[in-house]
Amino acid sequence: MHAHLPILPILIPFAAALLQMACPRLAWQRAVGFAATVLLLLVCGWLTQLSDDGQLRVYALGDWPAPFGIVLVVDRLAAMMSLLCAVLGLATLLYASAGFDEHGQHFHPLFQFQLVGLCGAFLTGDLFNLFVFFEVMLLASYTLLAHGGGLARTRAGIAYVVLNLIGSALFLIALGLLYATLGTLNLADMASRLLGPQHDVALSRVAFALLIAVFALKAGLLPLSFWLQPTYSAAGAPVAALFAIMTKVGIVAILRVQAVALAPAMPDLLAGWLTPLALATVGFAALGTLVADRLRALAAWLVLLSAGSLLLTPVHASQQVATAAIYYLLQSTLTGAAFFLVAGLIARQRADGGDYFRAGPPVASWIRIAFLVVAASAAGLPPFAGFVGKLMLLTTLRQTPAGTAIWIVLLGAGFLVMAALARQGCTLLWKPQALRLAATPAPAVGWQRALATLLLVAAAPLLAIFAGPLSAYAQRTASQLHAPGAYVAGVLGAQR
Amino acid sequence: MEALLASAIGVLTACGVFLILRARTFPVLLGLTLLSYAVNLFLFASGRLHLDAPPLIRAGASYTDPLPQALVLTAIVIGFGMTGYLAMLALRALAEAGDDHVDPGKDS
Amino acid sequence: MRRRLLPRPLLSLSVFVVWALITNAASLALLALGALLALVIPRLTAPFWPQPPRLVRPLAALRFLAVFAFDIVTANWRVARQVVGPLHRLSPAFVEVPLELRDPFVATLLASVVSLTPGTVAIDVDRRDWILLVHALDAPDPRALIDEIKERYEQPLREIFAC
Amino acid sequence: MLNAALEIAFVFIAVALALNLYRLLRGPDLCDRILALDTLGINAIAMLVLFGIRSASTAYFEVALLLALLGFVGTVALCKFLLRGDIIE
Amino acid sequence: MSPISEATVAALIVLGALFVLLGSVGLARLPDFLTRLHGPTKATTVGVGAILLASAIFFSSGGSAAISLHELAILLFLFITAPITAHLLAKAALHRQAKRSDEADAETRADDGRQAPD
Amino acid sequence: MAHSHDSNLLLAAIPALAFAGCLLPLLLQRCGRAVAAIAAAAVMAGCLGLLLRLAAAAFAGQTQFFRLAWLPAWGLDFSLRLDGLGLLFCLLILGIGLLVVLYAAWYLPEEDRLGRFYSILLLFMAAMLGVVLAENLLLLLVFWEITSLSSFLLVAYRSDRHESRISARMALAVTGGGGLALFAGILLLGEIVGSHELSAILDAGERIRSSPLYTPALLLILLGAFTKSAQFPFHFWLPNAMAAPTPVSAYLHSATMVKAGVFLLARLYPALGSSDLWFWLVGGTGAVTLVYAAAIALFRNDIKGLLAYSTISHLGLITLLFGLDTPLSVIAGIFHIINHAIFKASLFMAAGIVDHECGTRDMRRVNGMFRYMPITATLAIIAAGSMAGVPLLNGFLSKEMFFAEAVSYSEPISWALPLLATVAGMLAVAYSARFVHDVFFNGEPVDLPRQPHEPPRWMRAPIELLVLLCLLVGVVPAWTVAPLLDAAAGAALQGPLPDFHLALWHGFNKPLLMSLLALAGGVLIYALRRPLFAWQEQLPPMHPRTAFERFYRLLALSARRCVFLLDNGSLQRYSALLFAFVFVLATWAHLSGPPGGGISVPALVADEAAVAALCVLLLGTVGATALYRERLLAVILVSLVGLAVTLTFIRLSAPDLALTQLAVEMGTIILMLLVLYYLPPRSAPKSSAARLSRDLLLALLAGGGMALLTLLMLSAPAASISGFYLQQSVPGGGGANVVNVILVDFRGFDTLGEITVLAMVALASQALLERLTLRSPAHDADGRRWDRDVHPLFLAMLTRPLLPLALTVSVYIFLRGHNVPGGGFVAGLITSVALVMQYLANGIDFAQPRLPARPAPLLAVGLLLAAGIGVASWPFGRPFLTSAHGHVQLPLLGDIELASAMVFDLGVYVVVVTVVVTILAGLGRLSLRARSGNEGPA
Ligand code: NA
Ligand code: NA
Repeated sequence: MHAHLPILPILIPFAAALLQMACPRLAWQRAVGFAATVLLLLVCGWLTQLSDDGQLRVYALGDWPAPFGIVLVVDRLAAMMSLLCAVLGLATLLYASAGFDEHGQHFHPLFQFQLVGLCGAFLTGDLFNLFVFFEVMLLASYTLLAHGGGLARTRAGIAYVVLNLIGSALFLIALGLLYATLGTLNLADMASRLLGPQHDVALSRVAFALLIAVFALKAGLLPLSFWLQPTYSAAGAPVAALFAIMTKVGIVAILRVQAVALAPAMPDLLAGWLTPLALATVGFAALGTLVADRLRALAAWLVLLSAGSLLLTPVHASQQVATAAIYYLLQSTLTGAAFFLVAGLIARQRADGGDYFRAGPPVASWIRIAFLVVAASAAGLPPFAGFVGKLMLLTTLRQTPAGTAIWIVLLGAGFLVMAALARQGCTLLWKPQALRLAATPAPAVGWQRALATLLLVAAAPLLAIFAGPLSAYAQRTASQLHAPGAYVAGVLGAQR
Repeated sequence: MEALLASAIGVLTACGVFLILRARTFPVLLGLTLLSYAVNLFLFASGRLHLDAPPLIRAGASYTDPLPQALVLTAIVIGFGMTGYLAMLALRALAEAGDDHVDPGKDS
Repeated sequence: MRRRLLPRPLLSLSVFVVWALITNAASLALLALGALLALVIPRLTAPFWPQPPRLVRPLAALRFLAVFAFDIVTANWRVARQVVGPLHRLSPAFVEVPLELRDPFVATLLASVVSLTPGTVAIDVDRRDWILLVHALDAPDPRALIDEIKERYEQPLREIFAC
Repeated sequence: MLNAALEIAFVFIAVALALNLYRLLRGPDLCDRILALDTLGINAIAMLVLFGIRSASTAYFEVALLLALLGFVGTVALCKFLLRGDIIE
Repeated sequence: MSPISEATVAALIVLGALFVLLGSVGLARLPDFLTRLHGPTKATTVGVGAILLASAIFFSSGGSAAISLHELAILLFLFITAPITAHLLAKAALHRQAKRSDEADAETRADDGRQAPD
Repeated sequence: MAHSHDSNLLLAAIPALAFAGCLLPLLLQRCGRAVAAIAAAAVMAGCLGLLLRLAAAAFAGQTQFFRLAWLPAWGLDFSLRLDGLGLLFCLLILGIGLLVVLYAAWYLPEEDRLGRFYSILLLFMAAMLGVVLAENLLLLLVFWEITSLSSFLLVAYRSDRHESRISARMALAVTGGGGLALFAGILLLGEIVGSHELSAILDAGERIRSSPLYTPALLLILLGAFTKSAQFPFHFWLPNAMAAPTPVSAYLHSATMVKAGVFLLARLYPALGSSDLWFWLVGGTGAVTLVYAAAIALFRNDIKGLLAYSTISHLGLITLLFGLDTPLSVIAGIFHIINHAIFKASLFMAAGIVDHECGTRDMRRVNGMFRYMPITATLAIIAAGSMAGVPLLNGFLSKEMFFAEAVSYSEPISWALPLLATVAGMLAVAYSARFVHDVFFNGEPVDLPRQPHEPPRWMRAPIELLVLLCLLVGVVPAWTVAPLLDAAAGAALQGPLPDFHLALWHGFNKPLLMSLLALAGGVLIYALRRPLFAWQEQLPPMHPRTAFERFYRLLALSARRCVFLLDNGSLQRYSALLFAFVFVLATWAHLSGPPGGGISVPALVADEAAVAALCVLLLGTVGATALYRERLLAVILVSLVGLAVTLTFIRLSAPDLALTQLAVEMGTIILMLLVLYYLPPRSAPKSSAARLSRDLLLALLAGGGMALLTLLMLSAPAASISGFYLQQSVPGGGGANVVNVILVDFRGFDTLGEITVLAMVALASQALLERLTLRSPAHDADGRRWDRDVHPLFLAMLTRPLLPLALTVSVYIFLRGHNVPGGGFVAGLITSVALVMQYLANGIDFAQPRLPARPAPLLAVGLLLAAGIGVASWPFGRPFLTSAHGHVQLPLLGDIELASAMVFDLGVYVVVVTVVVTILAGLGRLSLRARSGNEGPA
């Protein structure tokens, strides 16, 4: 089993989905889902621990060596992202199992397939296989988005699907061009061929530009990100929480491609355009937080904001920047997810009022505290993880050419977000209803929802408290990421 | 032949893009179909063009590049699934909204 | 026994023949597999064919096929000339052929034969009065056409399938 | 001899395809267009078989078979749509 | 390949292609839908049949001793499906023509705010 | 995590106890108010006890440290320091904190259980202790922002009141925003010095001042300090924060939080001070604030409003003193911090008592209180005297020092400073006089909600203590405050103290003259109050709260405009931007790199068939696009295009692709027709010319770009890994059809993903179409009624033999797929199209019962076959999806080739069949519901 560890994060949820499809009883599906997700968490934890030895673990599917067969490549980044995915999966599954999963068919298998797609996307070392996992991930997400019904979800779904289908088309075009110029699909192989003489550099540039555009579409870069906000704010709370990691797939892909292939061969490809657009994304999202009319929409804007902040990082092939990016990624994913779950709880407690920013019945005080924590973290206020992430980003990006602009935008955005959160939080949690209706008790939260929410909310202080070891881990991860030679040699080792 | 294929891909793309930019679900569906034809042909062409050289191993034959074909096959299948998905989504929107506009709405 | 093993012999035969054709009957192993398919597939698909007609006279069927093949060739030649010839000489017409057979599948076979024979297209069958509606490309004498269809095709089919 | 025959045949088929296309674009009715499409498919079978003969390759066979077996499905669906709107009811 | 079989193949090919062409000529040339229907569904079937036969002979008389019959399967399927398409096309055409005769009637029925496609 | 040897654990215990203790009142509140209050007081007392154990060294001028690594790589560590300045502030925070706890227990209404209040108050206190004890500036910022957050919660304590919420938000916006600036400033400072530790920063004054980053760093840090200390023009939040309960005002808004800003000035003075910029910015801001706020204070009718503006004015004074940039002025500033904290806290508490007893704080209604609460009044009058700078009281001493500094300051504004000081002093006397006269005298109260009398004994006790301090410090400063002041000033100056002398009497000198002038002038101004008030009435009213609200609304509105400018909710816009962006990016990427190879196509001869196929393709594509409004025609043309693509594939040596494309084509047509049936016949109105030309332009660019890219791609040199597949297909994969071997073996993992996608589409079809009802059109797009013949006979009959025959063909395609074109996918599509034909010909009522009812288990079986055979290689020590193949010799039948990949392919087959049938049947079932929905039970 030890030898097959790298594929288990894909196979465990896959097997769970099959078991769930075999029997539609909800109790069974929940039990299988839990068991599998806990197992996934353990396996990913183990994998993360193992991979911390700095070795690249390459799993050649079908026993065909890279670049001919598909390989899974586990380094610290891949293992960490899988673990993050498992953590998020467990919390959101717990939340969804309190009743959200009853609102339509096949929630559980689709949820597991979503995990399959996410883990696969993080682990694979083959770009076409990445396309396939993107599709797995997207299709699962399309349907999870629609879960529970409602026109808003369907409408958002259409835009989401259409734009991502265009994205898929672009992905294929990029892959075609890459194969035509470099003659391979394996990222490591591409990286090594890029340094050779035998290819059309101009075309390779176009290919990688298109590839980055596709990843940027998933990551939420400004002119490509309009699907994100309506989609995330329409989705049900646990689904949106799980989606918090989806933009990160694009970002991790950009970080990876940049570090492995672009930085050594065409370091200027991302320069000049990615940073201004990422800044525009941050600004746009910050303005969006002022426009949001409900907490979930606000949370969606915050996801976009963190995506924009993260997209400031790939252009710099520096370990320091990547360290900041990795920490920020961790904290923003968990905080973003927690935000959606808290929004879900608030909407639930306020019944008719939902999470719209208007007066409504009061919510339990622990939920208010949870809101305070995630809101403070999202706004980058200390002592939570959001602050540490922002500190790292600001410190490291200060040295870059656009440092001043980045500071102005990030700090300004932080201010707007704080203003918006303070205002809307006040209205949502404190503004008393003018007309007190006959006091009906607030709907029960349920232990699963409470536990799931607290699990994710706790990340905000915990990630801050353990910022030292975490940033050291991020540092190790970044140094491994920015050692393209070792990556290429590790993947193609058997060949060359 | 190459020029012909290139122009076919170009026309398919242009028409696909134009249709995707329409405001109703049906032309968008058509447009995505056309675009996926274009993309499949493009991906296919990445293995370069060869006549009468199918990648079926026989004695003394020459072969075209099989890998892009396998990729296109996967792409066709996934594209079919996605078309089906979008079609169902369009019907769902129609049932819920009573029209076939594609806009996600301004106040979501 | 035979009925249990081969509930639909005609269909099994067809499956086997088609298998043999598409595989070019290249090896014994393939033929054995064909036999297996001939056993399995009709059973598997039986629910989709509730009341199949029963082939009663196989020899008559063979003769019918020969007639049919001959008709196709001759009629094709005729229609080919009509198509390139002057069009105003054509006298297209709808023809209603009253049927005596009552089996819908056999009626469909008849219609297929009519359609495949050049110059005529079976458009529909009235299932209440069992009248076959045929469109002919050039039928100056509809009566003759009706007789020809009934004589050359319907009669043999009724014999073959005993209906 | 065979090559000459093939050349002639290809020309015939090409003209036939052009005529089908003419009918498809011309109409006037949707039925005409569907018929033209159907014919186009059948003529394509002929062309595929001729290709097979020309290149002495059996690689074209499966496509031709499939076209013969499934080519009518589109026509049937389109006609059913004209007749009933609902094709699966 | 023997000259006789080559000649047969050549003749069948030309004949088949000719019938294919004639069928399409009929499709293009005949005056109304139902007559046009006769062209392709007939001539094409036989035309394709001849070409398939040619192929069968061609591949059967190749270097290897194997016979090639799978072309006949194609023919079989064409023969099963061609009547269906003819049947449905004819029905559809009749259905649509029937409407033409009482167009005015239909217009009054189509009263739910339908617009002509623009 | 380790702390260095010079690290004092006791020091860390102070904030640790404070933070840990802040949960205590909340946990204990169910035991009663008193317990909560005692718990809060106990925490503070505990901290105070710890502090006193460390005090001796601090008094002796030693600095004690505690260091704990937190995020050392990024300059954030948990390091604390205790020196004189920190000690002074800690004493203020804890001492006044204890009094406020006592006071609040009496002040807050009985029904309040106080747990929440004390907890937040303790949280605030802990954060304040952190601010003043921080050695690491980033850690200081952490605590700084916690004070903002907790003060937000305290101001909004009565959260059901609109004005509380707005005031709290306003305070947060200003102080939190300032915190962001401070954050940036600290980071810059750290960048200059290379460390965020104060020890390093305080030693690097010269380096800092000569750095090009000095100006931005100073500006940003001052922004943080000024917002926190309510300096003009950021002062407006403080008067509004008076919406907080009075104990909060007494604590936060007089003694502690607002002092954090001036604390920061004192703390960083050695690093940032001693420059012209510092002088003008700090001194100027302080001076303006001093006078401006004093003038406003006079006109406030709300007692707390008056005190708030007075606070702002005094903070301005302290700021001005730091700005004057001399050692003595810094000492005066620190002294005034102490004095102001003492007298202002007592004044706020007194105002609270008046409010508590009268039910209002409006000085136009509250009059003559001296008669009702003589003791409280006496105490308040003494404290107000201190505020006015009356001799014998502590306020007088620091004001004297200020005057002395103002007089002795020579350059560059020698005459202006004494004048300003005197005017400010007059105004302070005037508003103090107003406070005393208007509240405690000035006739009878007007229309009070309650009958006022002396407050409970213990509520007054804190004030008594503070007023006693005012007197003690005022009369015998050298015995009371001097050691503390020395220690604090020493720490602030980071060097030897200048010679100064704390005493009541310095002789008859200029400062004393100015004091007398100020007293006389102030009384005069108050005497002339009527015309002044009348004049003030005419001024346009200022409501920072509504202005803030308006500002926020304006901000939100412009944000909305900006957002909608880009994102108008239209998918077409999104798609257009996407296409445009990608086009520009790709063009840029191509042009910005080294020149490419250009177009040199190795022209392959285009034979007539290829030309024909591509012409058909072009015609169909353009036709479908031009005629997309004629929807059915468009479907026909698109399927024509599909046919042409099929032919292209086959011509270009891709028979497998042709097969797949063809089979998929059938599914696509059926799918489109199923959708088309329900779509409203009405098409969208014609697009505007501008839109049309935009779309056409994008389409042309995209199309042209792709065509060009194709040509460039085909011209590029080719060198790919495909040789491996051709070479290994037969020996390694056991199949001659390389494409199929790639699909089921070399890249079987892709295929597994692909069928997973398909299976999900099937699941989605059930999830999406569940309970969906649509309107069934009664006639076609031309208004024709539907034909009555539901299931045309010939079709129904002929599909019956077709199904078994099609199955036979799919078995063939499946089995042979490893060697000739075909495989599980195409076989599956053939089977499923044949099954769908059953639906088409015989209807759903016929077909549905004959097929498995639930597709999900079947999908699971298919996926299990594919993945299971993959796992089967594990026992052999091979990775997932490793294939095996071999030959079996059977009697009679001869050589049979078997490959594990076939099981994989079987999984593909099962999934494909299930998926296609599920989707199409699912769509078909819609009409059943639609019909019953439309016509009822017909
Ligand atoms: Na008064
Ligand atoms: Na239907």
